[in-house]
Amino acid sequence: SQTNITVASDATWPPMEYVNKDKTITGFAPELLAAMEKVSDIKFDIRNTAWDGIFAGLAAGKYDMIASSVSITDVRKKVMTFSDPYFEVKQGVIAKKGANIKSKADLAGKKAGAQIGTTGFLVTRKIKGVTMKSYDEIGLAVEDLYNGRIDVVVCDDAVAADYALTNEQYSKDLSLAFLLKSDTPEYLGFAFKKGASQDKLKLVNDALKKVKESGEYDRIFNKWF
Amino acid sequence: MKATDAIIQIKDVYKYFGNLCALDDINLDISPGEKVVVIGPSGSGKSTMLRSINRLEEIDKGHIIIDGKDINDRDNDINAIRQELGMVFQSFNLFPHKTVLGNLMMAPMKLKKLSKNEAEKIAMELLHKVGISDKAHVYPKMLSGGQQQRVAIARALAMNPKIMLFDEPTSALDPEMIGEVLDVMVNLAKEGMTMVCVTHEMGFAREVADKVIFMDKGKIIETGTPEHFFSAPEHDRTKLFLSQIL
Amino acid sequence: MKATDAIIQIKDVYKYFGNLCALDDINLDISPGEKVVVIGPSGSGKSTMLRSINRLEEIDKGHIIIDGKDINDRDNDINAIRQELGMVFQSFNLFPHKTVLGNLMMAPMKLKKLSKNEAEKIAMELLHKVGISDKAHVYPKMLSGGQQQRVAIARALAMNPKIMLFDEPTSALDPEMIGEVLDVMVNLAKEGMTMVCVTHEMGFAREVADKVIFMDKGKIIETGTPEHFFSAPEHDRTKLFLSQIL
Amino acid sequence: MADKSHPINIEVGDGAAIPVKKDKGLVNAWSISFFGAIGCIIYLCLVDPDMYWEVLKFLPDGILVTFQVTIASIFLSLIIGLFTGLGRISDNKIINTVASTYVEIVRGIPLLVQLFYIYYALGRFEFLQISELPSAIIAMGICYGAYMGEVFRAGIASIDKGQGEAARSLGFNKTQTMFMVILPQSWKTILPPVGNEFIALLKDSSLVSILAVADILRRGREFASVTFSYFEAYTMVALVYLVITLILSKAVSKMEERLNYYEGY
Amino acid sequence: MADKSHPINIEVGDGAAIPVKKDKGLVNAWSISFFGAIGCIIYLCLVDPDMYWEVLKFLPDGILVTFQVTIASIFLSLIIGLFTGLGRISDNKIINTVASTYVEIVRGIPLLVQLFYIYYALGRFEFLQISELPSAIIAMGICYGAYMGEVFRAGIASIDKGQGEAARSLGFNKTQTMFMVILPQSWKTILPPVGNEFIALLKDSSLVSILAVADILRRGREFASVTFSYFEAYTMVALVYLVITLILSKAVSKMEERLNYYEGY
Ligand SMILES: Nc1ncnc2c1ncn2[C@@H]1O[C@H](COP(=O)(O)OP(=O)(O)OP(=O)(O)O)[C@@H](O)[C@H]1O
Ligand SMILES: Nc1ncnc2c1ncn2[C@@H]1O[C@H](COP(=O)(O)OP(=O)(O)OP(=O)(O)O)[C@@H](O)[C@H]1O
Ligand SMILES: [Mg+2]
Ligand SMILES: [Mg+2]
Repeated sequence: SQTNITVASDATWPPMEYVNKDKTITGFAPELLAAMEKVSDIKFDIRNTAWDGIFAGLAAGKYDMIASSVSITDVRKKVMTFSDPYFEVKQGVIAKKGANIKSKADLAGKKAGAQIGTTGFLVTRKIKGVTMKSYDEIGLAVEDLYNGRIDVVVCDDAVAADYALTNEQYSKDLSLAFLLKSDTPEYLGFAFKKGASQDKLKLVNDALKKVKESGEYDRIFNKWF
Repeated sequence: MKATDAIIQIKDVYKYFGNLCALDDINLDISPGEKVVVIGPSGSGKSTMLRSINRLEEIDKGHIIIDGKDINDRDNDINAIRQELGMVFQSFNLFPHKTVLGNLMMAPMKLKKLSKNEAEKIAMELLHKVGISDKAHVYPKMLSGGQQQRVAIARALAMNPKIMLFDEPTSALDPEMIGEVLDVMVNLAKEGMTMVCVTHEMGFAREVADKVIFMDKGKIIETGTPEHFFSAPEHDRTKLFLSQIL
Repeated sequence: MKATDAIIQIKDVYKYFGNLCALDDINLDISPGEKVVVIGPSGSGKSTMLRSINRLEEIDKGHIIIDGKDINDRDNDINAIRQELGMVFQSFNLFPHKTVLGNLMMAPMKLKKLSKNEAEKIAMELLHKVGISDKAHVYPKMLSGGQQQRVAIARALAMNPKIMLFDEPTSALDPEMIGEVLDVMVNLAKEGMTMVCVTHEMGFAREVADKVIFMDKGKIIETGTPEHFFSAPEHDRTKLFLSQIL
Repeated sequence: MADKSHPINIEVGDGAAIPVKKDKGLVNAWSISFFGAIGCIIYLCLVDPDMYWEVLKFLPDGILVTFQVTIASIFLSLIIGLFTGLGRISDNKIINTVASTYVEIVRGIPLLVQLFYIYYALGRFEFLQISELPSAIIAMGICYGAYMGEVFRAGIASIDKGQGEAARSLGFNKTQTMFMVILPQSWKTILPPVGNEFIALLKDSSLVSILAVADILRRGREFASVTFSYFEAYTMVALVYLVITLILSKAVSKMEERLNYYEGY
Repeated sequence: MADKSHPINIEVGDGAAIPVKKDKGLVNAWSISFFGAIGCIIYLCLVDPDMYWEVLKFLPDGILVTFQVTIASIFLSLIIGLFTGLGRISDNKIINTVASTYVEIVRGIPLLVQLFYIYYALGRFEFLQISELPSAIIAMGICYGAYMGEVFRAGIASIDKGQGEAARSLGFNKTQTMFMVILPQSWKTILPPVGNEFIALLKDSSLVSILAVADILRRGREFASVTFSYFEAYTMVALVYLVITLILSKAVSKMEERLNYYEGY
C-alpha cells in the first residue's frame, strides 16, 4: 500500500532545492526524497511554495511535510514536529572580496541580508550592531550584495558556497567570508504539523534511515557537495 | 355619481418634498370613461399628482384607490395595479435597446405571459392604430419625437390598461409633430378610455375633456368643464394663468 | 495712402482648415488710427482673419505685416509684436484666478517689467476709464458680462497697444449690457486708437467706422464707408445680408 | 468613482493606457512600444540566445497561469461586482451599508496585504483547504469585486431615470426592471471599464507570484534564482507583460470604437 | 484617461473609496470601517496583548518608512508627471511621442515587475549604487509619474482654450502662459485626483516590501516569520493600513468639499 505525502519546498535555495531549466524541482533534498521513495512505499508530491508563509501553510494543512532546508530549532519545535536530521548546516557569511570581513566582530555597523524567517535571519538579527534586512528569496539578497546595497548575506553554508563559488559572475566579486560558529550543531529536518501525521513521520524516518544505511545518502551528498 | 363608482379616488392626499408641500389636500374622483385634463403653472404639483396615481411617488398622507384597491396598501400588488394604468411621459422613455416591436411586446410577454405570436399580433394592431406600423423593426432612436411618443402610447396600450395617464406628452415635441400625437389621443378618448392628461394644449382639452382641473401650489384651485374655463374662470389665479397660455 | 504707411498690411493671405478655405486671397491695408468694422455671415472667416492678425491662427500663404514686421517671419519675436496688438474676445476670457486688478497688472508687470506700483497706477486709471474702478479687488466671476468685457478691454489696453482687435465683443452679452461696452469702444475710437472690430452693431459702425468690410466665404466681397453700406451696397450678397441683420 | 459633483473629474484608471483614436500621441506610442517590445524580444533572443531565449522558453506555462488567474478572477469579480453594485444603489439600508463597507474596506487595504491575508486566513478554515491557485483567484476576485461594484454602480447610474419609471409603470417589478431594462442598456457603459479592469487585473495578478503561484513573474524569478541573471530574466518578463497588455489595450480600444459607432441603438 | 469621446466614462481610480457627502452609503461605510478598525485594534490588543500588542509595537518604524516612501515618491511623481503631462499635449512630435511612449510602457508593465526591474537594474550601474530606500522611491516615482502625467494632462485640458489665447494675445510666451495662466487654474481639477493617487501610492508602496524595504508589511512579515503568528500579524497589518487610508480618504473628501465650495473664484 502506497502512502502519498505532499511536500512543500521553497525551490529558490540552490543547491539544496531549486527549479532547474526543465522547470523541475531538483537539488540535494529532492534527490534524497527520491531515494527514500525507492526504499519505501512513500510517494512524495513536491510543491513549490513561497518560503514566507511555508509554515503557515503547514499549520493550515495545505501539505503534510516541508522539505525546504528547515533547520531544527527549539522555537520551531514548539509549533511543528521534525523528522530525524538529514543534513548538518552551518551559517555561511558571503561578503565582497576585499571587504575585510573575517569574523563576527567585523559585522558591527554593517548591513546584513538574509531570507526572511531562515536560520540565517534569526541568528544575524541577534548580533549587536547589525542592520538586518529580510528578503523573500536568498537570490535577491545576493543580488543586492552584488549591487552594493548591503555588506553581507547570511545563509546555509552549502547555499552560500554555491552562490559565492559556482556562479561565474558572482565568484569574481563575492566570497564565502567565514562561517558563523554556533554552540550546538544545526541540523536540517523535514517538518510536520504538530500532532498530526505521526504515521507518516514514522515512515519518513524509517526511509531516511534506510537510505543512510545503504550508502545511497553519501552518494547523493557527494554528487552535490 | 356615487364615490364608489369612481375608478380613481384620491382622498385627502398630501405629499411633501422636504418642507415643500407638493400635494396639499388633494381630493378627486374620476369615473370610468371620464377624461380629465390637468393644467396649472410649473411646479404646481401636476406631475406629482399623476405620478402618485401610479405610485411612482409615494404619498405621505391620504389614500389613492384605483379600481377599488388602495395602491399604498402593502397587501395589494402594486405591479398588478400598475398594469391597469398606462403612463406616457414627456420624454417618451422608450427602451433604446429594443426595436419598436420589442418595446410593445416586452411587457405583454413577460407580465401577461402572452406567446410571442399573440404579443406580436397585438403590437402590430396598435402600431397600425397609432399609424407607424412601417417602423415596427426600427430602433427608437431612428424615429422622430412624434413617432416615438406614438410608440410610447402604443406600448402603454399593449398592456390593455383601464386608465391612461399622460404627463405633458407633447411638450417635448417640435410644433409640427404635436398634431400627430394629439390625433392619437383624441381617437383614444373617443373609444371611451379613462384618461388623465397633464397638458396645456387647450384645443385638445376643449375637444375631449369632461373635466378640467386647475392646480396651483399643490392645491386643486378650480374644477370645471372646458367651457367654464374659457368663458368664466372664477379665480384670479386661474384667469391670470389662462391669459398667459392662451 | 501709400501701402508703407499702413500699420496693418494683409497681402494675398490664404488660410485652410483641411479642405475648407477660410481665408481666400485676403488683401487689406489699415492705416494708423483707422477704424475698420468687419461684417459678414457666420462662417465667412471674420474671426479667422482677426485671429490671423494676432497669429492665433497660422496662415498658409501670404503675408501679414504689423508695423513693418512680418508676423510669420521667424526672425521677428511674435510675443513682442502681440504686445502691440490688444485683443478682445467674445467670451471675455478674463483670468478667473486673479482679481480684476490682477488681470490688468499681470502682463505689464511680467512683460514690461513695470513695478507693482506703476502697474497698479495704470490699471486703476484704465478701470476708471471703463467705469468700474470700484470692482478692482473683485474676482471676475462676481461681475456681470458687460463688466467683464469692460475689464477685458482695460486689460488689453494696459499693455498700451497700438492696435485693438475686437471679435464680436458684445454678442455674448444680454441686451441691456451691450450699451456700456459700446460706449467704452466709442470713446476708445475717439481717442484715435487703430481698431479692427468684427461686430454686427451697425449703430456702432455708423458712429465710428472709417471703413466697413463685408466678408463671405473667406473673401472680402465689398469695402466702403458705413454710408455706402446703408445706402447703396453693391453686391447682392451684401444686400441680402444687410436686410437680415438690420 | 464616477462622481458627478465636480465640474471635471479626472480619474486615471489602473489599467493600461488605452490608445483611443483621438489621442494620436498614444496611438503612435502604442505602435512604438508594441513593435519596439517585439523587436527587443527578437533581437535579444538572437544576440544572446543562451540567456534570453532560455528565459523565454521558461515562461509559457507561466503565461498560461497568469491568464487562468486573470480570467477566473475577472469572472468572479464580475459576479461579486454585480451584487455589490446593486447593493450600493439599494434603498435597503442594511444591504447598502454592507455593500458600501465591503467597498470601503477592500479599497482601503493594499492588494498585496489582502492577498496574504485572504490566502493565509482562508487556510485557517479546515473546509477551505484549497490549493494556492484557487485561493489566489478567490482573493483577487474579492479584491476586484469592490472595483467592479463601482463600475456596475456607475453603469447603472448612467441610465436615465425615466427608463426605470417607464418599466415600473408597465408593471415590471424592481428585479425585472433591473435585469430586463437597466442592465441591458448599461453594458455599453460598463464594458470599456471592465476591459480596463481586466488589464489592471492581469497586471496585478503578478502579485500572486509572491504566493508562489507559478505565473509569468514567478517563472522569471525562478529562472533568475538559478542562473543569477536577474537583469535578463526581468527584462524578458517585463517585455512579455508589455506585449500582452498592449495587445489587450488595443483590443479594448477597438471595442470602444465599436461601441461608439455601433448603430444598433 | 479623462476621455471625452464617450458619453459617459467610468473610471474607478486605484485609490480608496472617497466618502464624498452625496454618497451616503460610503459615508456610513467609512464610519463603520474606521471605528470598526480602531475598535478591532484596541480589542485585540486588550484580549491577546502577548500577540497583537507585540505586533503593533513592532510596526511603527515600518509605518514611518511607508510614509517616507509614499511622500517622497509622490513628490517625484508630481515632477515627472508635470513634464509628462506637458509632453503629452506638446505640439512637438518628438517630445509628444517620448512622453506618450513613457506612459504607454509604464502603464503596460505590472508595478511589481517594474519595481524589481528598476530596483535591480539601477543597482547594476556603478554610479547608481544607492541604498534601497532611494531606489525604491525612484522606482515608485517613475511608475506613478506616468499616472500623474495623465492627471496633469487632463487638468490642463480642462481649462478653456480661450484662457491660453487671451494670455498669448497679451504677449505671454508658451511657457509663461502655461505656468502663469493655465496651471494656476488647473490645480483645482488636479488636486482631488492627486489626493486619490496619493492613497493609491501609499497602498502600492506595500510592494516595496518585496524589495526588502522595511515598511509596514515587511515588518509584519518579519514578525510573523519569527513567531509563526501569520494570522495575527497580517490582521494587524491590514487594520493599520485600513486606518491610515481611511484617514487619508476622509482628508481627500474634505478637500474636495472645500474646493467645491471655495468661493475665491
Ligand atoms: N423628486 C423631487 N424632489 C424634490 N422636489 C420635487 C421633486 N419632484 C418635484 N418636486 C417639487 O415639487 C413641486 C411640484 O413639482 P411637479 O413636478 O409636480 O410640478 P408640475 O406642476 O408638474 O410642474 P411642471 O409644469 O414644471 O412639470 C415643485 O416645486 C418641484 O420642484
Ligand atoms: N479651428 C478650426 N478648425 C476647423 N475649421 C475651423 C476652425 N476655425 C474656424 N473654422 C471654419 O472656418 C470657417 C470660418 O470660421 P470663422 O470662425 O472665421 O467664421 P466667422 O465669420 O467668425 O463666423 P461667426 O460669425 O460664426 O463667428 C468656418 O467654416 C469654420 O467652421
Ligand atoms: Mg410636470
Ligand atoms: Mg467668429
